Amino acid sequence: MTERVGVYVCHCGSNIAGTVDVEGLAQWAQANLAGVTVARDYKFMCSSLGQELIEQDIKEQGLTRVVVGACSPHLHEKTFRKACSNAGLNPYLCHMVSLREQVSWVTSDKRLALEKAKALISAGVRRVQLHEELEPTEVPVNPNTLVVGGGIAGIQAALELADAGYQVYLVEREPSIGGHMAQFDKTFPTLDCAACILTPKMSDVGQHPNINLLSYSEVEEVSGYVGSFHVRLKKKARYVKEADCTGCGICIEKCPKRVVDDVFEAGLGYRKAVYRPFPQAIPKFPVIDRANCTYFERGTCRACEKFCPTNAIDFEQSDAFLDLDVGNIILATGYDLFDCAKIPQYGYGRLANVFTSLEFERMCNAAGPTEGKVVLRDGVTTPRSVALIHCVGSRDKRHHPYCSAVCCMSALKFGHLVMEKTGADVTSFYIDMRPLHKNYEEFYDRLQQEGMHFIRGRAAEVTDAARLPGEEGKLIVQAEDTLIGRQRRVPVDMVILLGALQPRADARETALRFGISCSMDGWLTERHPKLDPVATMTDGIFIAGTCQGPKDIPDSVAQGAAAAARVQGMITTGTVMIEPIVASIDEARCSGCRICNNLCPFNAIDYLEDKGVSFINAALCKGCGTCVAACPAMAISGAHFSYDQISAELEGILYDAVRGNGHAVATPEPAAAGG
Amino acid sequence: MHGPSSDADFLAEVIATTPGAETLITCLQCGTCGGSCPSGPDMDHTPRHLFAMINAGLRDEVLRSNTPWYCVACYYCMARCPKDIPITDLMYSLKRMAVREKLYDDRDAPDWSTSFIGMVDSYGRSFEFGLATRYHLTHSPLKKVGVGPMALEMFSKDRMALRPHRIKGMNQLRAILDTAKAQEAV
Amino acid sequence: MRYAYYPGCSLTRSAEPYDLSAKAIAAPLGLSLEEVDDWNCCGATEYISINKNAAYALVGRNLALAAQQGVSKDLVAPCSACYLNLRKVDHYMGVYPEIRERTNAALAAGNLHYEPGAMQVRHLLDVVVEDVGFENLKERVVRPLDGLRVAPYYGCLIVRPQWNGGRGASPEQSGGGGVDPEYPTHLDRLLRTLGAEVVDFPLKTHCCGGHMTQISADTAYELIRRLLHNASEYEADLIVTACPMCQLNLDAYQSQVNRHFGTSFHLPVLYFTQMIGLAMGIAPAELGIGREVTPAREVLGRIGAAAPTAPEAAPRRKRDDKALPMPRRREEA
Amino acid sequence: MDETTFEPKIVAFLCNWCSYRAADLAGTARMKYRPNVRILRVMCSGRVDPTFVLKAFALGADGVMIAGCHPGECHYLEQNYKAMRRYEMLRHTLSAMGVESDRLRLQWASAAEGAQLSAAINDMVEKVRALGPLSWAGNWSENGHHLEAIERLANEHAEAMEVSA
Repeated sequence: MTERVGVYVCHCGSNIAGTVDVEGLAQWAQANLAGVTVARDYKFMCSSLGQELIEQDIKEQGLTRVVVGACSPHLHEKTFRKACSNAGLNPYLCHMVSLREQVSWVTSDKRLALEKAKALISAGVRRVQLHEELEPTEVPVNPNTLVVGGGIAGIQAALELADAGYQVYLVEREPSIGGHMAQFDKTFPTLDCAACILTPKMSDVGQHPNINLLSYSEVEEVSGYVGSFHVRLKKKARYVKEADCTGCGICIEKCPKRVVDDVFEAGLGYRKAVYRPFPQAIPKFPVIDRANCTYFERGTCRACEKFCPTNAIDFEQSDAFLDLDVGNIILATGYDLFDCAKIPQYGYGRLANVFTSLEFERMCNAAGPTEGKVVLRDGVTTPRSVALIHCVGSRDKRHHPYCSAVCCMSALKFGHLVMEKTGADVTSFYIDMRPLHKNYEEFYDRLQQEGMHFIRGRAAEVTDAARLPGEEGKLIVQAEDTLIGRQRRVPVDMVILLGALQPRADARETALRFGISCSMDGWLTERHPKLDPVATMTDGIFIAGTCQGPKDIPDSVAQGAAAAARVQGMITTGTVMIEPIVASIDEARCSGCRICNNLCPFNAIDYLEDKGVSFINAALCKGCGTCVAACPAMAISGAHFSYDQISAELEGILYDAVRGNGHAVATPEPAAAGG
Repeated sequence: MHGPSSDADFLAEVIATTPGAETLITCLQCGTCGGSCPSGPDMDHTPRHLFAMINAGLRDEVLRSNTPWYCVACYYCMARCPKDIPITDLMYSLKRMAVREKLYDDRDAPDWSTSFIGMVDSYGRSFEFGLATRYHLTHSPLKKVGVGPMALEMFSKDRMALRPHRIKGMNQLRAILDTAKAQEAV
Repeated sequence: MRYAYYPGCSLTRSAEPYDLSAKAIAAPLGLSLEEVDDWNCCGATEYISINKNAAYALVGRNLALAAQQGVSKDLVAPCSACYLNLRKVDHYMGVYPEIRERTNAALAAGNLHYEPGAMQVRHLLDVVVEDVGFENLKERVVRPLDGLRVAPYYGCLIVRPQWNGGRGASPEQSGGGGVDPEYPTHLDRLLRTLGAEVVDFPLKTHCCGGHMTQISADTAYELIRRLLHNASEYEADLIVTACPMCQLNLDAYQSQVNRHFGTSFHLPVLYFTQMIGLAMGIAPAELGIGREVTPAREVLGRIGAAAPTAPEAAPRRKRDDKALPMPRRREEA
Repeated sequence: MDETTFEPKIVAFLCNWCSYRAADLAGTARMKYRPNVRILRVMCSGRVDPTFVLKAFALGADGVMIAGCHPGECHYLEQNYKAMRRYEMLRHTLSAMGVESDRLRLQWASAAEGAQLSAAINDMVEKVRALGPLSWAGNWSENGHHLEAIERLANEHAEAMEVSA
């Protein structure tokens, strides 16, 4: 070994130094590890001074390899690689050892911590000496972007990009964009009308020359990689020719079939079999709901067809498939509302006048089933008293352990609307009031002044079993008022359940389809919880809005814009560096057994009939290394994770192991394994 | 309200004697238990409040509380607790601790339980009539005046036995119970 | 089908009618209930209040005997308190190693041993619903309970806590157990199968007061009053239960409650086994009917008579265009 | 280094996307776990060549853990299934060589499961501690020539891969 290795141990303030004897570790490395030219410890390696230290040594001491013992490579690998290249050293000749996440933060015993740190450093030193210079491949970034989900987050992202002059494909699975926000009446804390602020943005999307709106469509398949993804879309049959439809709505008028609208009206209202979710729908074209259409059921009716002035109805239409090429993808797939019937003690589905928050949003909406009138299930009676129950399915181990973040504010908003529209008495049953953002606490204060009642206690049950005078014919909410430590029964006419925000039922499939990960709950996982909230582990795929976690409209909009900004950065740069961590096949060694061919889920491996060997397409290879491990002839090598590099790391990591037993035996070598 | 009697180990002690009660430290103080409790109105502290007191180490006040003795073991609190706290079992634990340390103001409930156990220990079965007599004669008989007719009804409907049934394996049962009680003592 | 049968103390006398009716319907329904030999008391809610390990050991003996006698893997308890205690100890011995060891150490003193899971503890109601099934039951009905408005009363201990539910419903409903801990429907469906009119009884899983009748009568009376009040609000003719303690409190203390609150409830309380027996045409005497403190004879006379038209239980909804659709209710399993 | 208690040395191969990030999370959350485990990063659990595991044992490791994304959540779609298949094959081969099954562990850990990963590590450390040092040579010689073993391994390895193909 003629490599000159520099070892740098970071104190990370006291994060590492507090547990690991960093000076001792550096000295030990210098004294005991073959190839180490210089070993230093420094307060903050990631600081500019720390980086300069490395650059200086590379130049002055002629270092050919660098090992940095600091935090997780996921945080600062880029930083130190950059420092190396600044000093003219190929960035891939640098290796990071995680002394913080893997040693100091998880170990209490200082002696054992130092032992472990030594092993990891020695592994790094051995490994790095076998590193090869690698050049990331530079690929062009297709300037077109796919935005999945037409809720407020997706709309914001699409508009930001389109206004910046880039082509956007906006995919929405429902007949219209707008998402949950389109269902709402007012928005907290300003109480401006959701439609008034949303519909202009929706029509901008509809008219924007740079936005190709694909509603009633879903992503079927995604392949490729950052800069050039290939996406296959399914455009579900509308049975309405968009080219001919004027959106006059006569078909809807004439359709004889009325069905409960479980999606847009949250089950509180009806729609026709041919429908447009709401008047301001974008696009304006209606959809024929095949499952409920009389013609599709019985082969007769065709009323819509008869009356359509432009013959836009087409019962023969079938699903169409569309192939798109895009450089980046933004996922804004939104959330589902918790199924409140899963908490039977609240009586949803059994007690007529128990409503969900979404039902109530529709009820308050002037365009909703009750024209904005707050009434009981009978559709006519105005409630004189209303109870709001927080945390329905949230902060509950049996359902969702997390706080849904928006319910407290929704409750305050509902309280205001109920009082404004009906003058009814409103009581909120809360565990903790969490009005977290700008002007939210003030809104809470306002509602207190407006006379809304607050009981600190999670509602135990809602019952129609009257027990005391004044309870007959009412719904009784029973809870402990924890501030006085007494049980209370509050008789009301109407109960509104603030159901949890939960991940889309198909969130896992979505994550899998786009090659990103999601949490145990099903929220899509960001690259870094604080410092990289809209990127994902997969380059070129970003997330925005409630698909990443519960959040309100301002946060969703901010994330949509942030994701768009990230994509713009990619586009303006024009190219993207692809990690050179890929596999390649040594034709001389390849026996053409083809075992590897079907192992690759990205079809990066082809078999060259003429040469009788397999070949790996570097552009398609994602570098998992499975084929490398599978090749019986050891003909495939994985860049940066080669057999020799990993073996060396192993030897280093076990430098202090007792080999009395094992060492006597020749360790299995490639040749032997060749068979 | 904290006093000289604050006992830092009380929480740990309560958890240790209750299967699965580690979750007690995650109590949200949401009051679902207190709101669900059928006899909540009769308790001097709601279960939730009691948990806060346990957390504060108010050993004496907690063990003197009538709350556990008013628990009807309906398990509503346990079925609804968003933090999976085994509340009913905690009530049993508090009763046992109170009995061991003779910390209860109203003797009725503890004595009822003790009389019941007396029956089981000597016959292997419970014996309502014996139980009623043993308990009510030694115990606030006045309270029971109203119940007289009911007892008569039960006799007349042949629903109250006058003689206890002793199980065959009484010695076996005793051996088992004695061993178990010895464990408890440890 | 053969079952190990654990009647429990109540059924030997105060709830003998439950035992009689259970045995009376068992044979025709193809159930053979074989009593566990020399079983002992389950400790009710009392033993555990004084001594934990002994309480587990007490129940442990019954489980061990049942396993040893090997009649069947299914151990059936008609009494909800017994059912809970048997199930609880079996469950805790399985989940908590220290409880398993201590309990078996105690059992060893009586040359007994119990492996958690050896017995499957089940409530008689669960056996009838799951193993006999509504279809078979329907075929046995010769005298439908037409015109009888019944309030199905489950009480607490066959539905709670989570690990205690019987089989038959989705885990999500019960948080891991079987039936919904808040709003079960299997007894409702059973009684409907017998031809009775079943009221949507909101307090179906509320507490009857348990042992409070002995300790704090006022507390118990109020809980009993709530149930009687609600059942009569819904114009039920009688209450049907699956638990001796519930039956005792609602039936035997009804007159006390009336005296205490100046009310005049007259709501007979019968066991579901008695209702099945009646529908199967078995003579009331054989079912122990007549031994309830609040007589049921008059009410039972209405069977077959025209059903009284009762007001709709659920809040009324006007059927016009304005009425908003009800959310879809979860299908009854 | 004091010899009073046996401190097993365990090598853990963690995939870059889920389990290595779970380890990061365990760190960020300051979840203390036994320092006996030394982590080695690979891009995917599918990269773990069975010979690495053998080599680790040969070099004196007392246990080896392979950790990856949960089935169905693999960053490379399905490569952790290959890891699973190899693990099955390895266990069988190792037992043929007299290596106790507790010395090799396959652990799924999503990026969100720092707690689960550290719990698994503690659990494995204690199991291996109970087994004592791996007496490889002893078991090895009892089982005849190691080269045979390695050939058998290589062949089964190849077969397993063909099955998967």
